[in-house]
Amino acid sequence: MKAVYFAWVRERVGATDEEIAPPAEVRNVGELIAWLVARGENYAYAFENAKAIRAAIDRKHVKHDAPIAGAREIAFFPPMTGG
Amino acid sequence: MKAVYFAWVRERVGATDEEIAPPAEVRNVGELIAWLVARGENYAYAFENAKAIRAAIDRKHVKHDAPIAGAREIAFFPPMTGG
Amino acid sequence: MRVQAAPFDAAAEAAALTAGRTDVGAVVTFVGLCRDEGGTLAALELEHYPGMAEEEISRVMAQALERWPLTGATAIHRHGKIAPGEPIVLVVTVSAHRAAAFAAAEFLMDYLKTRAPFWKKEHRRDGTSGDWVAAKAEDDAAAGRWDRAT
Amino acid sequence: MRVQAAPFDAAAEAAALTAGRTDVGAVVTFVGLCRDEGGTLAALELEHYPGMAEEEISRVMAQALERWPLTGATAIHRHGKIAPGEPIVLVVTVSAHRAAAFAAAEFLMDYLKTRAPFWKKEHRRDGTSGDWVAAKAEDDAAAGRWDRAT
Repeated sequence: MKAVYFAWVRERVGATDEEIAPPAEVRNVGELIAWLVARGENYAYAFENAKAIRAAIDRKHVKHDAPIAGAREIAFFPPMTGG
Repeated sequence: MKAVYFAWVRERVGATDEEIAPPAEVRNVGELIAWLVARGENYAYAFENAKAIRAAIDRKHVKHDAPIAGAREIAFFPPMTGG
Repeated sequence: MRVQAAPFDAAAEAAALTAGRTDVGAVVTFVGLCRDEGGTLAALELEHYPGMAEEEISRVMAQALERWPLTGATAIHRHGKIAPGEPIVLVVTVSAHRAAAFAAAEFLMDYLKTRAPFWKKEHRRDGTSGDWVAAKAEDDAAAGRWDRAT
Repeated sequence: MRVQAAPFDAAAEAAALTAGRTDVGAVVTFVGLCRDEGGTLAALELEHYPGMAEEEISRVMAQALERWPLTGATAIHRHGKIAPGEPIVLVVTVSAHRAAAFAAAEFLMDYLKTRAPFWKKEHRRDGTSGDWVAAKAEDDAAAGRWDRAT
């Protein structure tokens, strides 16, 4: 699946997007964040306040308990500040 | 003092404005309406539902208990429907 | 604030309130239009109380400017014969933040509806003499909510 | 609904929603502008999530059209670098009556603020690197009031 990052999450991760292949035991968004954090300091920094990070699966807002099975694109970003 | 009429009050009275000289015992707006009603059928028709009629003294909204002493211009009209 | 027979340019009025400013975050523009009421109406004729109309709108504007942190506001109310689709009233409110601009615009419209001395007479398409538009209890209720708040 | 880098013409968008209609009584136009925050800001840079931004705004618009008796609505959100005084976002709502037009416009703005995937980064006048604008609790509260109502 593709992970995409926006705003300061993007800056901290150091990438706009990347292909990721989490193992099968990573079932939901919160677990995916924990898995990413274990991958390196840049992820640990981006997700240091994991509860504040918003996620979208295939361009729809989801909560951290949303299952990621079948997702093509998972986005992580700070709370929105448009408008 | 000058009495001015608007909308269907004007149409029923049959005048846009007129000079009136109520006697001294006519002290407030409500009493002025009663005095006008006694002057003729056109006034009786215009003020048949006196409570619904709005009044302004010198271009400021007033209630029917407002004293008319010193007033130069007293206006009578239906509830406003602008906007 | 203006009372006039001529149409107005809402965009130009809004632009005048923001020109050269960089402290404005929100512009709310309200335009009230004449409806044809299902095709039955040929026009509305707006009678007004010259002098008092201007003074009352000015009083309402002063209340809005005192109550909300606006950087500007405009109100224009037309009188005379107005065809369906044509604008009747304009309110523009400008503020750093949107909540103040929205609240002030609604307040101004609610108060213009219930306090500004204008009366609408219908001209019907079938040529019969139209009625004077009756005041609505919902407009009084809308204006009343500003008394209860704060 | 559009997401674009280019400026927009608020008056033309409003006119397009009322052209040829005689059943519209109320047009509410909201324009959100970039502020310079007391002269400290050179520009805002708006990052967005292409695709999701359009979809999310469309979802919010559909909710507004379902909830209020609107005859039309438009929303445009810009992205990219925007200078103080320039417009960022436009919402236009059109209805027979003003209460629906006002409520829908406020709803759209509250939801755009808290659900549309846009993020603002500050560019400071003194050349130092600006911060990402933090989300405001008051914006969440503003959006939350639409859940409680009705």
